[in-house]
Amino acid sequence: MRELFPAKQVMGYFFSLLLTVIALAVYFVDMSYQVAMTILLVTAFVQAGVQLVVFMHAGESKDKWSIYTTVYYGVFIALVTIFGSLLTLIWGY
Amino acid sequence: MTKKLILFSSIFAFLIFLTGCQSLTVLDPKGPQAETTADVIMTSIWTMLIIVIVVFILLIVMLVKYRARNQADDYEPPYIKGNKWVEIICVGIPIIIVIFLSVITVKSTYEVEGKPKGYENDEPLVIYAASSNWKWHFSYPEENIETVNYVFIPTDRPIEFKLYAYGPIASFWVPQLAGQKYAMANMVNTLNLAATEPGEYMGRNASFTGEGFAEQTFNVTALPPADYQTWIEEIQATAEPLTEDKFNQLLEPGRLGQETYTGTHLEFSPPPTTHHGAKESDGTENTEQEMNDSMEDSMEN
Amino acid sequence: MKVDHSQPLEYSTEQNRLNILGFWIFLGAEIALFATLFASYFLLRNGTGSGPSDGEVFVIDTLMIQTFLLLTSSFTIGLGVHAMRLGRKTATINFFIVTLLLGLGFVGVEIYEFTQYIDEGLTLQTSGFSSALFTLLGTHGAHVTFGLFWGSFIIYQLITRGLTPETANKSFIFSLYWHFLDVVWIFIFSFVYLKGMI
Amino acid sequence: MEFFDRFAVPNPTFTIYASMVAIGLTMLAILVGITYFKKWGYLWREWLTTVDHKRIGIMYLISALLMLFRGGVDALMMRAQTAIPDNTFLNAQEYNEVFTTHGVVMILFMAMAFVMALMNFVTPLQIGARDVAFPRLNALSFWLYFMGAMLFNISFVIGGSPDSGWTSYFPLAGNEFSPSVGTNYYMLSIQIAGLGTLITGINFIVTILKMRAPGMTLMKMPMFTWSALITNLIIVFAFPVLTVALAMGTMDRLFGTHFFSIDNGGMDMLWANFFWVWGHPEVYILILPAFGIYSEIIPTFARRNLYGYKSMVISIVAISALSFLVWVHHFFTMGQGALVNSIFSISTMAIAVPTGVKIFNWLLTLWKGKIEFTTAMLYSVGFIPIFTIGGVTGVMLAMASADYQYHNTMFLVAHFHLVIIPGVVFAMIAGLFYWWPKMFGFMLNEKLGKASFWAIAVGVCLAFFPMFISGLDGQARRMYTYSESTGFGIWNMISFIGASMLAIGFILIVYNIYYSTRYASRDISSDPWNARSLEWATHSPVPDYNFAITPEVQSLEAFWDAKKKGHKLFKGNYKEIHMPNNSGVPFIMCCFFFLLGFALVFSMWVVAIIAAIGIFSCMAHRSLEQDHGHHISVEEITKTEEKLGGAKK
Repeated sequence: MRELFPAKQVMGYFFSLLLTVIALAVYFVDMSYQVAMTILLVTAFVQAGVQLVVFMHAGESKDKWSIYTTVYYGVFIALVTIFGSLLTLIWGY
Repeated sequence: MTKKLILFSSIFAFLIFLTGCQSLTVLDPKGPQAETTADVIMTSIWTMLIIVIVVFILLIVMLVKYRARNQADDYEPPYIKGNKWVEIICVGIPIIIVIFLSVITVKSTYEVEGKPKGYENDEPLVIYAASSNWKWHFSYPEENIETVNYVFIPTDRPIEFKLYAYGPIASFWVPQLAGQKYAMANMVNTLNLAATEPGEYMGRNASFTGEGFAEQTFNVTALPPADYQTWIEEIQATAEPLTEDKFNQLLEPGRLGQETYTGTHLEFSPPPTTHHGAKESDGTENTEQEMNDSMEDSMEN
Repeated sequence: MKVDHSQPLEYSTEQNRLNILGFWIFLGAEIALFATLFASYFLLRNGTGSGPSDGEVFVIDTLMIQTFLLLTSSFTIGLGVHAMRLGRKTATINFFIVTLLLGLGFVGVEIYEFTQYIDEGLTLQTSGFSSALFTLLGTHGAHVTFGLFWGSFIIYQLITRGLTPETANKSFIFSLYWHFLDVVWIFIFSFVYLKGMI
Repeated sequence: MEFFDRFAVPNPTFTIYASMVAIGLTMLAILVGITYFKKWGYLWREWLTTVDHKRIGIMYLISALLMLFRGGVDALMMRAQTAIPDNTFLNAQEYNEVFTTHGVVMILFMAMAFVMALMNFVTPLQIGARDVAFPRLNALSFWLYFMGAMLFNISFVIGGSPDSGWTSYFPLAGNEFSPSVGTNYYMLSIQIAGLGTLITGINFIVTILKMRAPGMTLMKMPMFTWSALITNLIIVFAFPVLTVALAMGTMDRLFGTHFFSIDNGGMDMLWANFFWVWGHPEVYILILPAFGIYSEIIPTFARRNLYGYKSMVISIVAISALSFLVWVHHFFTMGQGALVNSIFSISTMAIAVPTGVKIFNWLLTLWKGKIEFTTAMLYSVGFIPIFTIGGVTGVMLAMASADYQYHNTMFLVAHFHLVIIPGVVFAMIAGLFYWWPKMFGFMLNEKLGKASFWAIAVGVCLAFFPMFISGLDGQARRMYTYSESTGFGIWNMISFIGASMLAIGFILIVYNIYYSTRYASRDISSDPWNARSLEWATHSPVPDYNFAITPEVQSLEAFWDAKKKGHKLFKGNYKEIHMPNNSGVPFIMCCFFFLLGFALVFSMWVVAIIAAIGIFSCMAHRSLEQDHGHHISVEEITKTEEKLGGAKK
């Protein structure tokens, strides 16, 4: 039975719950917008990283390089699309 | 031989093009904004011409000199991997050209977006220009008159066109006075221009809006300030008042001639107050606003 | 078909390795897809027209339940893949079943949440904001729902065919998909809900 | 009766009715013909169910040529209408439909298909693979594209064509201003075809990354394969944006959402924004494979290696990243401040640097070469001067302040045609002539080919150079007519003459195909051009399994070095070859996609649900099916190789 619950994954799970609780603090604790956004940004990206590495085994095969390139490129495009659009349609006036 | 043909015909075409430049609408500016864009266009044409000529000459030399027919039968082309210096030149020169053009672009873009050069301290005349299918409505809030499909402006005074649309996105364009700007239904845009010479200028919508798009044009007449004043007074004395019903009739899709009214539609059909459809900032947008401000600050510094 | 026994079952054939890399690249495309949905949500957030705004409709309770369900399901499917690598067929199947049940719970809560929104006058057609919100959440929810069906097919194949290179490969790829949906949810949780409620 | 009213064309004219009859008769003739010659079985077994990348490539090719014809006729009609002032050949509505379909068909259904055709046929051969990574998905991609294209094309006779431009800007494309179903067709057909493209993207990335012949490291890949890899990378990240934008547009039109509406908080420019977030990378999706083709053809006929291979690779990688950073230059005039415009101006101009590097590398490849002017080479060197002019005018357009004057004018039209035609169309034709013997085992006629080059090259210049002038003189694009006093007449007349020459050039190509099919010699070697890359190391036409023995690569120009330095490509003996089975599922699934699209266009929900169930059933079938492919025995390989003229060394 024990072998079915490897420490790495159990730790990963508790860590992700912890990150969620920290993120929830922005709702329950009074703080400024900047601090809240910083917390959200950090917890979200760390959380994504935990999923990627601990649960999705992104780095385990020989195609590690291709997989990480794809993910980084995707994140790059995502950030460009989101912030570029915000800059163009909202911020840049 | 064959390449030469292309070369000569394109150079020939280009010469025709250059000689014709002076008479082309965009390159015949009658105000500071259009003058800036015309200068930028000509500078870029000359710069680009250098590149084109270099490429063409290189191409012709290569094609003529290394043609199989002009070489010995037993000639075996060598294996050439590439040369660091050649590549540095191939990258370096385009970078220099791009930097040069970037500087011009940034400078001129700020220039044409701002108040017209030479009129920075004058009080601008505000005219609302609204597009509807397939007409242009011009409202003079100060003078309290409205015209359709034509607009009179005084020379030597900055004009601020407030652009918006009833319906599809249109693009307000008076090539001899300034470049284009969009007129949209959920936001008001500002276009700055000034006319230095009296005259009649072609204006049109440049952005496709459907069936009547080709005819969605208007005339801009620039008059010396005194004549302009006379015109205003004449309209105020003679034109019919614009009622809401009448305005709604004008908005019906279709074509109209030039029309004139007293009063403006701004009272009963005000221009949009949103920013691309979004309500103007509430509390949470502060940071974005600040970010925007700080970015602008850093640009200015 | 050449089977390489030195590797886990899901990587053991060339086609399996191709499938896994292909799915990762598909996930790259999914990143771009959700990024576009996020971008449109951020841009339309203030386009509330005459309808309610985000702070007025979001509720923390359902959000916490949904997040807990999905995070836990991501954990259990991770355990499922682990069990699969140990060759424990029954454990694998059980973990997969638990995962799908948690996913079903998530979808149920989401549907309940949508009905609440509609009661408050926020429908797909209310405003730019509501359209973007429902589309972002709906696309994620549709992915989860699709996953429920897909997962059921895989469980069926695990039961009938056992742990073969093929079924192991499918299960592993399904787990990638499920984790990815969890990652997307984290971003929805942070930048749609929590950002909207502060 | 009311039910059928929706299928009526809203603005019928005699020509449309005549086309309906013509289309109906052609369809009937094809069906009767296939039945009469008892070809249904052949068609089904060899083509509709095929998963062979070569056959799929050929089907893409045929579709691309068909679409070229459709888009070309549209173009001719436009140029004929504007050739003289106040012309009444077409009315405004017809003209609007024609330029809309011209744009969509040429970009999405012609150029994309052409790119896919050559990529499908050539890439696996160049890397020494037996097929792509996911052969069945490849078939699915093709049929999605094909059904999308067909759905778009039937709009002409059922329900009416889209008429709000290939960019389909909202709110013009919204229900209020485009009440006919035309724009629904636009949204759904591009959605279906786009899905196919996305799948191709994934498929080819995996193929190129994982299925290269032993010894072929990334930096030993032929340039065309490199460009295919980068192109597909762009596809994978750009097409989802289009998918979302189209889905939103569809929802706005069918379900009354407010993404792009002008009331209730919708944002009309959001469509334009997303359209170009996809649209600009799309330009590079088209042009990078073309660059790859030139990088194959120029070294072959200059008889020299490609100059600066490494910098070529770096420049396409740079282009792929930059292509995502420039989209705002398509709407500099939206009213965003000078700051935003300056940023996007500079990023746009930056693309000129890697592009310039490529141009200079091609020129330097000619240096010290021994240049042979075949048709393929003519198109390749003809590309350089015309593309340079198209390219430098692109830099001019990138300058925001000047763009305020060029935007939406004929100047812009001239620019992008002078980039896309030499950049993409020339490359595709060059590639067609170059790889034709590999595809079909005979060569296209060189004399006719050269004649077509001259007609097309001169035609392009005549058709588009005058537009620079009329644009600067104030002619906006998409105007169905203009008055005589504007003075645009002469330029548009020259344009029309150029367009007619282009048409002659394309007719010559089609005639060439017919002529060569009938008369060309079948007795050619498998390497008629004395080429340099792996695809020429196998037989022409290529056997099912591509290579009897997987080649082993030692250098960048593997085949050339095998010929010149005696590297041995094929080591060892024949072994059993594992090949994928054919499958009818992709075709059937895409028929359901067609039905789904058609039902959604006309808001026929019951049909749409049935079609959707059909699609999911196909997916379920795929999930449960066990298909391990088949093996080709050693005897069969030996027999095939002998029939094709002996084993390859």
